[in-house]
Amino acid sequence: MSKNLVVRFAGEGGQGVVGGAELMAQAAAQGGYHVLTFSTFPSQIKGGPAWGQARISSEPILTPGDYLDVLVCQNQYAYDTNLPDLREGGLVVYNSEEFEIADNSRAIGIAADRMAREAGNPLASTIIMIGAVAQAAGVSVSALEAFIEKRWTRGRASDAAIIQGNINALRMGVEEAKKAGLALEDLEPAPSHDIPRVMIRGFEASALGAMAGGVESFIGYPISPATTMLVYMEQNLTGAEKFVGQASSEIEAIASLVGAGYSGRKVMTSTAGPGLSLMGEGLGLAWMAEIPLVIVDVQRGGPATGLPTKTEQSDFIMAMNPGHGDMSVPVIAPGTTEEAFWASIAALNWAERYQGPVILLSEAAIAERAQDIPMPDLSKVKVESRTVSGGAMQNRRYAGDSVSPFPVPGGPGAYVANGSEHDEQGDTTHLPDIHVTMTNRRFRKLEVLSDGTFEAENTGSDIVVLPWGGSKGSARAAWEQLQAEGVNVGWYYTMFLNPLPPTLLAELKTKKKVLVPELNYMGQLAGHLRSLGVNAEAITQYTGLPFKVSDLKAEISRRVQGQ
Amino acid sequence: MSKNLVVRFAGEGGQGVVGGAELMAQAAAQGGYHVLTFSTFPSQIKGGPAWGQARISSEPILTPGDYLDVLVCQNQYAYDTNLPDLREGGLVVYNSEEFEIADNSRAIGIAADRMAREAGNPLASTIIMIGAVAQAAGVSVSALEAFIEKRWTRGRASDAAIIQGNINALRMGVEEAKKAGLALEDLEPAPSHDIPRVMIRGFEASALGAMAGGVESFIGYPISPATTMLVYMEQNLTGAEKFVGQASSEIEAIASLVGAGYSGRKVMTSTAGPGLSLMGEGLGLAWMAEIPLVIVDVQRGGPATGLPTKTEQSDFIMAMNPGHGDMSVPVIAPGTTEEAFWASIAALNWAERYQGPVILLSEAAIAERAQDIPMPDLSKVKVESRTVSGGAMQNRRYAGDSVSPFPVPGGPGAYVANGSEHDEQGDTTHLPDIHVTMTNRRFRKLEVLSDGTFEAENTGSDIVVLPWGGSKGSARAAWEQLQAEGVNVGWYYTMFLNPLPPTLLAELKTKKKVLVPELNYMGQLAGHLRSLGVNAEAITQYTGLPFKVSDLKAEISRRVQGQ
Amino acid sequence: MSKRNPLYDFKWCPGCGDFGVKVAIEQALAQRTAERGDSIEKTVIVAGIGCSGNLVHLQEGPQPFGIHGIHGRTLPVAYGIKSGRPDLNVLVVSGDGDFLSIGAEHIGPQARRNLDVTVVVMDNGIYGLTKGQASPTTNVDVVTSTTRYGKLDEKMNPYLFFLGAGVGYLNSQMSSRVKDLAAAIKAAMDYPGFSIVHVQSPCTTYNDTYALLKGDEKQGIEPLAFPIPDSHDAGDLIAAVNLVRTNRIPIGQIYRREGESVPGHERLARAKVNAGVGQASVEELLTGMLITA
Amino acid sequence: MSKRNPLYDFKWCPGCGDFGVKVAIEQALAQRTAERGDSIEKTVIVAGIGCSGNLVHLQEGPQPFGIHGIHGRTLPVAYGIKSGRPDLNVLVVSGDGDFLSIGAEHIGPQARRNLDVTVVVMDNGIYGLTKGQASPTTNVDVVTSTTRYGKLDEKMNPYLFFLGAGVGYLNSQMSSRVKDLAAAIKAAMDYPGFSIVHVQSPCTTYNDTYALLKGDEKQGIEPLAFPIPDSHDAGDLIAAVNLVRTNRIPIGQIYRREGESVPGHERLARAKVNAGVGQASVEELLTGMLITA
Ligand SMILES: Cc1ncc(C[n+]2csc(CCOP(=O)(O)OP(=O)(O)O)c2C)c(N)n1
Ligand SMILES: Cc1ncc(C[n+]2csc(CCOP(=O)(O)OP(=O)(O)O)c2C)c(N)n1
Ligand code: SF4
Ligand code: SF4
Ligand SMILES: [Mg+2]
Ligand SMILES: [Mg+2]
Repeated sequence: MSKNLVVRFAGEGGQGVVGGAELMAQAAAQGGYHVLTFSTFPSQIKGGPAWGQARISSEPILTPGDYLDVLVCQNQYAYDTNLPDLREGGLVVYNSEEFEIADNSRAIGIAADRMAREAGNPLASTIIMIGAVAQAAGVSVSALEAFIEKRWTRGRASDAAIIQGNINALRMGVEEAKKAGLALEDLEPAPSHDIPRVMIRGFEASALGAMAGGVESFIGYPISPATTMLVYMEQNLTGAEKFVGQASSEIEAIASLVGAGYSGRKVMTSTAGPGLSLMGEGLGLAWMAEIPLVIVDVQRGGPATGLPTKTEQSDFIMAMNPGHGDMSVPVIAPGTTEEAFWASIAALNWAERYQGPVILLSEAAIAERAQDIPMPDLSKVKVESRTVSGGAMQNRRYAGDSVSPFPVPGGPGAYVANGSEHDEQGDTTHLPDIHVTMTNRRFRKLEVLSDGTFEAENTGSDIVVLPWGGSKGSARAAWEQLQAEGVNVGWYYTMFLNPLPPTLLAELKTKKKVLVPELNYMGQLAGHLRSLGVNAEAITQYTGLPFKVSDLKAEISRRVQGQ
Repeated sequence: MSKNLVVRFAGEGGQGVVGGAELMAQAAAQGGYHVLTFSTFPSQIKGGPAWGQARISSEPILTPGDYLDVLVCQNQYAYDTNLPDLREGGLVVYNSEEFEIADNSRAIGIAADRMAREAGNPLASTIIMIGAVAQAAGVSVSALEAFIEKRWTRGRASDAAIIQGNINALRMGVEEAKKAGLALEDLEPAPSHDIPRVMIRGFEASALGAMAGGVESFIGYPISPATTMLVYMEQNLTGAEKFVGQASSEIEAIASLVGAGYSGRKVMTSTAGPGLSLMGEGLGLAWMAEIPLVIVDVQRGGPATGLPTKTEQSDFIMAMNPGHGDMSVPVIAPGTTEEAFWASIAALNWAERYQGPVILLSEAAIAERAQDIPMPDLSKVKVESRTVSGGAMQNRRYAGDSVSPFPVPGGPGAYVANGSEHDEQGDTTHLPDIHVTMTNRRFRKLEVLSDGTFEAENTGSDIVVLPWGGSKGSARAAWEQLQAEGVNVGWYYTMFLNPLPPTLLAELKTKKKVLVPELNYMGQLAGHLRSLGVNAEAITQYTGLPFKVSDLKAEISRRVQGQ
Repeated sequence: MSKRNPLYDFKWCPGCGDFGVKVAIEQALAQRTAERGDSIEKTVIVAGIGCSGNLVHLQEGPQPFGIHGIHGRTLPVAYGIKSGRPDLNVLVVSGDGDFLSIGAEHIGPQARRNLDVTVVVMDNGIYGLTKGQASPTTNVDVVTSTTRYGKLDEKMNPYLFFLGAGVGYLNSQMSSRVKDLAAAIKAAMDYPGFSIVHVQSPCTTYNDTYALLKGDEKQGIEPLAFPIPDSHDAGDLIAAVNLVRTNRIPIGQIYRREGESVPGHERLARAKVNAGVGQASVEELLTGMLITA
Repeated sequence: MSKRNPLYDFKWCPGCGDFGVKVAIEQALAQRTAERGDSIEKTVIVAGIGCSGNLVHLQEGPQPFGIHGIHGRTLPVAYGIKSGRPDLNVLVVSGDGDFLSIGAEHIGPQARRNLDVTVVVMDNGIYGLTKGQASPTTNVDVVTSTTRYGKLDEKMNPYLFFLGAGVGYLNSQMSSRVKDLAAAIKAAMDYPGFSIVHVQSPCTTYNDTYALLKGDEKQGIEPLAFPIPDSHDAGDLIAAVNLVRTNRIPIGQIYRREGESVPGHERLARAKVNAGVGQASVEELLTGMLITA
C-alpha cells in the first residue's frame, strides 16, 4: 500500500486540467484524505500549456509532490513535456482521440471526450479520466461517488440527473482502467480525523484571515495572481459598514488606502509585483505620515509584466524598500495555507500597532493551492486596534520616540497627515533636528514588532536551513529526509521576515552557515541576512515552479558536505 | 594670512542669501581663487529660513567648510540659529535695520537696504554686504570690481550705469567695514593658474557630461532638486535632431524613455526620489526588454515628499532595486563637480554597452553647488554606442548569454520588445527553461560593466574609509587630516557603486573594517557591502546637510580606535 | 499662523491668488459648520503638492483635519477617506499641475463614482512651487523655463475636460472675488456628489495673469474672464460645452447635471439593502468549507 | 503563427472580437506600405497589457516592429518613440482597461501635443485577460466578479472623454466590420496628428455584447450601434458632442478638428527654425563658463 498518490492533469488552458486536479483533490478530501493541489498555466484565457496536480495522501502533506504516480494528458505536447516527471512505474492516462502512445504497458488510452458526448454529458470527460485514475490507484470509488452527490446537490430539479450522469461517467472511467488491467499499488485508506477540517484555497485563507483580523475596507486593482482575493472580498466582505472597491489603478489603490487608513479604518489591498512597483511613492507616504495599511503582494515571476501566472519569491527586496528614502517596511510571508490565515491577522495587527504600512508577501503557489487544513481555531484570534487619540495631546500627532495615539477625523486632535517632513502637529518643516528626530521615531517604532514567532529544531547544529514563504514545504520535506538519514542540519523558519524575531536573528548570527532556499535569482533574503550579519547562503531556483524536494535535498546535502 | 574664507549669508527665502553667496563665489573665482558654494532653503518660493555659503580659498576645495569666518545675517532668527557655526574669532555682518547685536566687538551692523535705496539701487544691498565682507576678510576689492564689470556687461545701453551703481554699492560696504574697524586675518592672494578653469554648477556638469556622452533625447518632469537639469537641457540641447520634452508625470517620463531608447536614441531624464519611486515598473520594463536609458536621480531627503530641497543619500537601495522581481540596476554616483561631468558619460556608455537602464545617483548638494574646476579635457571623452543589428540574426533579438546587436525600428530585425518573459524573438513565453535562460542572460550582461575605476590610498591598512557620492569631499578632508596626524586608515573611493569594480570589491573583502560615511539613516551602501561579504560599517548622518569634516574625522577616529 | 500651530510659518508670495482661496475656504467652512451645527473636525482638507497644497497648513481659526500627501493623488486619498467614512466632509485643494497633469487620471473615476467630495482647483497656469514650468493650462506661446520656444502644446481646456470626464457639478471662479468663491465652495459642498470649483488663482511670481483675466483698459487688454449670463441653462450639457469651448473663462455655475445626484456611497448602501446581504462571520464562511467526510 | 515566429502560439478565445481588429490592422498596414513604397519595418505597434495587447505578437505576413510593455503605458511609450523618430509610423493597440482606466492620464497630453500616432482601442467593456472584472466601459448594472451588486459606477463615455481631452480625430468602429475598420485605421494613420479609432470588440468569454451592439430582432433588442448619418458635420465639436452624448454607439467618423493639423514634432521643428537655434557644442558651452581671470 502506498501513502501517496500524485496525479497530474496536463493539456491546454481551457481544457479543464486545473479543474480536474481540483475535483480529484476535493473528492479525495471528502473521502478523508489529505490533499494539496498545484497548477501552472500561461497568461491567456484559452490555450497554451497548462497542468494541474493533486497530491492525495494518508498523511499530512508538505508539497504537491516531485514525481507523478499518474500523468493524465490531453495531447502529445503535454505527454512529451510532462513525462520526465513521471516516476518509474507510474501510469499514463491519455486522450486517445488526440494522440496514441505506442507502448501501452503503462499507458491507458481513453476516448473520454467521445464517451462523454455519447453518454450525453459532454462536460464529463474529466470525470471519466478521474474514474480511471481512481481505479488504477486504488482510491475508493464509493467515496468519490459520495463527493459527486454532495458537490452537485444544489437544490435544483435537475440535480439528480446531473449526479447520475457524473456517477455514470466516473464508472465508465473505472471500467476503462479495469479493461486496461493496469494498476498502481493501492493507496492506504484515508485516515480518520477527530478535528474538523476545511478544504480551502490559499487566497481564501488570506482573505478569511483578514476578515478575522477585522479588515474594514479592501480596495484593489485586478492583477494575476492577486485578483482572486479582491473577488473573494467583493463577494464576502458585504456588511453594511464594510467597503470593497475596484480602483482604477494601483496608484489609485495605494493612495486610497492611505486615505482610508487615515480615516480610522483597517484597510488592505491585494496586488502583484507590477502593482507593488507602482505603489512605492504611496507606501512612502504611509510610512512618513504613519498610516496603518496592509498590502498583500501575491508574488509572480518578475520583473515588469514578467510571468503573470507563475510562482516566484523575488519581490522581497522591493517589499522592504518599496520607495526612495530611508524606510524599512515590515514584511510577513506565510509559508503554508494555515499560515496564510494567521499571517493576515498578524499583518493587520502589526499595521495597527506600529501605525504604518505592512506588506504581506504571498506568492502564486500559496494563493492558488487548495488544501485540507484543520479548521482554524478562532478562539485564538487576537485583534489589535490602534489607540485612538482622546484629545489629551491636543494637536500633537507625533510625539516622542514611540507610537502615539491616533487622532481619527471627526474626533479631537485635528492635525495634518503629511508626506513632507513635519513637526509634531504634522506641519511641514525642513529643520535638520526635526528630520533627525522624526526619522529616528519612524525606525524606533519598529521595535514594537518584536513579537514574531519562529520554528527552531536541531538548533545545536551550526549549519541550518532557513526557508521562507512557500519554499517552506519543500525545504521541510527535504530537511526531514536529511534528518532521517542522520545529516546534521538545523531547522529555522519564520514568517516574520522584517523585522526578524530578535531571538531568531541572534541565534542565526551564531551559525556557521545558514542555507536559505528561495525562488529567485538573487538570493534576496540571504543577501539581507548577510547585511544583518548572518552568514547566509542562498539556494536559488527560478523556473516559475516550486522547488522539487529531491533537488533541494541534494543541494542542502552538498552544501553541508562542502562546509 | 589665511588660506580659507568661509562666508555664510543667512536670512529668508527670497532675500537673495543664496544669490549673495554665489555672487561672492563667482567674484572670487574670477579673482583667481578656488571657490565652492553650498546652500539650503525651504521648499517655498518666498520666506522660511535659508542660507547660502561660499568658501573661497587659495587651495583646491573639498567641502563648503564646517565653520564660518563671516556670518552675514538678515534677521534675528538667522543670527540665533547660525551663530553656533561661526568659528571663534569670526565676524558677523548684520542687517541693522532688522535687529541689533548688543556686543559689537565682532559684529558690523549695516543698514544695507536703506543705503541701497538711498543710492537709488535697491537691489544692491547684497553687494553692499559683500563689500563689507571683502574688506574685513582682505579679499581684493579690485578683483571684485573687475568681476562686477564683467558680470553686468550685457551689451545694453544701461550697462555702464548699472555697473557703476554696483561698484558704488561695493565701495559703500567697504567703507562700512573700515568704519567698524573689524577685520580677519587677510586671505592669501589668489593662486595663479596655468590650466583653464570653468565656473560651473553641479547640474550643469551633469548636463554637459550627458551632452558630451551623446544624449539625444531628454524627457523629464519637474521636481526639486532635479528641475535645473531639465531646464538646462531645454535651454541648451537645441539641435535639430535633439529632443527635450516635459512629461506630464514621471510615469509618462519613464515609459517615454523606454520608447525613445527602443527607437534607437540615447535618452535620459532627471528626477528625484518621489519620481524614482514612480518609475519602478518602467525601469523593470527597460531591464526586461533590454532598453538603454539613464535616470539621473538627484537625491533629496526622503521618503515621500520628504525634504524636497535638502540633501540626502538615501535612495541607494531603491536605485539598485527600483521594482519587483530580480533586477540589479547599475548605479553610478558622482562625488564631485568634476565627476558629475564624467559620470554622465559613463552612465550613457554603460547603458548602451549592456543595453539596459542605468541610474546616475546625484544629490542636492552636488547638483546645486557652484565650483571652479579645471576645464574638462574633452579629448578624453569616449563615447560608446550600442551595436546595431544589421539583420544577420534575423528576428532574434536576444540570443545567448551576452549583449546582442540591437535592431533599430526602421531597419532589419523586427521583433517585439517585451516586458513579459519572452523568447529570442521577444514573443511571450512562460516556459520554465526560458525564464531561467533569460534571467541568467540579464544578469550576466552586467559583466561587461566591470571597467569602473576607483581610488585607493594607504591600502596596507586593514581599516579603510569608503565614502560615496557627495560625502566624498568631507570624508577626504577628514581622511587627509587623520593621515597627517598619523592615524593609520586606508582610503577607497569609487563612483561605480553597482556593479562595484571587481578588484575594489576583492580588496574590500580583505579588510577588517570598511567605514562608509553616508548621509542616510540605514547605512544603505554599508548594508549592501555586507551582503556582498565586506565587513562594512556605516557612519551615518541625516540632517539634510552634508557631513561636517570635524564630526566625520572624530567619528572615523573613534571607530579606528574602537577596533 | 493657524490656531493649531502658531509657530508654522510657511509663506506665499505677496499677491498670490491662493490667499483669496484660503479665506474663501475658511468662510465656506465656517458657514457650513454653523449651518449644520457640525464640528469643524468633521471636515478633512486633502491637499496636493504645490504652492496651492500648502493651504492645508494655513487655515486660520477653527481647525479641520488635513492630509498633505504626494503629488497628484488628492482624489484617490479622498476616495479612500470617503469609502468608509461617508460622514466626513472632504474638501480637496489642488493645483493645475497636481490635478490636471500628474493627477489627471483620477478625475474620471471619481466622477463616475459620483464621489461625494468637493474639489477646489487653484489654477495659476504654471508650476509655482518648482519655480515656473509650463502646466497643462499655461497659455500657448508662453515662454517658461521648460518652454524656451514658447509653449507648443495646446492649452488644456479644463472645463471641457471635466465635462468630458463626466463631472456632474462644475463651477468656475476667480480667487480675487472671495465672497463669490466662498459661496460657490459652500454650495459645492452641499451638493451630494462630485463637484469641482475651478478657480483662476494667479501666480504673481511666475505667471501673473491678473491683467489678462480682468482685462486692462490702459493696455487695451480685453478681459478673458466673463460672468456667465443668467440665461445659461446649467442643466444642459450642450449649453455647458458651448459656454466653455473658447479660450475665454466663464465665471459662475457651468454645469449641474439634471436629475437626482446619488453619491457613490449611497448607491452601494442601497445595493446592499436591495441584495439583502449582511456580513457572514468568519466562522460561518469557514463552516461552509468544512469537509464533512 | 506570425511569419517572424511560427512557433508562437498564443490564442484568443473563439469568436473574440480581437481577431477582426488583427486582420484589419494587417490590411491597413499592407495598404499603407504599398501606397508609400515603405518597408513594414518603419511601423511600430505599441501594445498594452490585456488580451488586446497580444495582437502585437499575432500579426501575420510582413512583420512590423513591436513593443509590448506594461499595463496602461502605450501612449507614453509611443510618445518616446516619436519624440526622436518622427519618421516611424506608430500604431498603438490597447484595451478599455489599459487605455481608459490605468492609462487614462496619458490621453490628454498626447492630444495637446498632437502626437502623430494612431490608437486602436479594443473596447470589450471588460477586463478580459484578468478574467472578467468591470472596466470603465462596462455597462451599468452588469454583474462581474468585482461588481456583485451590478456595476454601480456610471459607464464612461469614451467618445465624450476623448473630445473633452482635446482629441482632434476620432472614429468609432466595430471589430466585426473588418473592411470598414481597416479603412478607418488606414485613414487615421494618414492623418498628421493624434487620432483614435475606438473599436467595439466584444469578449465572447466574459462580456458578449454582440447582440446588444447589433441588436437581435428575436430577442427584441434594439441595436446600440448605429451608423453616423451622412449629414453629420465631423468638423463641428458641438455636433460631435451631440452625436455621442447618449449611450448609443455611433459608427463612423465622429470628429476631425477643422484647420491644419500640425503634429507635435513639426511644431518643435518649426519653432527651432524660427528661433534660429542650432546645437552649441559642449566645448562652446564650457567656454562660456571659462574663468578669465
Ligand atoms: C512625484 C512628484 N513629482 C514631482 C514633484 C515636484 N512638484 C512639486 S509641486 C509640483 C507642481 C506644482 O504645480 P501646481 O500643481 O500647479 O501647484 P502650484 O505650485 O502652481 O500651486 C511639482 C512638479 C513632486 N513633489 N512629486
Ligand atoms: C500594473 C498592472 N496592473 C494590473 C495588471 C493586470 N492586468 C493585465 S491585463 C489587465 C486588464 C486588461 O483589460 P483590458 O485592457 O480591457 O484588455 P482586455 O484583456 O479586455 O483585452 C489587467 C488589470 C498588470 N499587468 N499590470
Ligand atoms: S510662486 Fe506663485 S503660486 Fe507660489 S506662492 Fe508665489 S505667487 Fe503663489
Ligand atoms: S477572454 Fe475575451 S477578450 Fe480575451 S481572448 Fe477571450 S474572448 Fe477575447
Ligand atoms: Mg499651478
Ligand atoms: Mg477589455
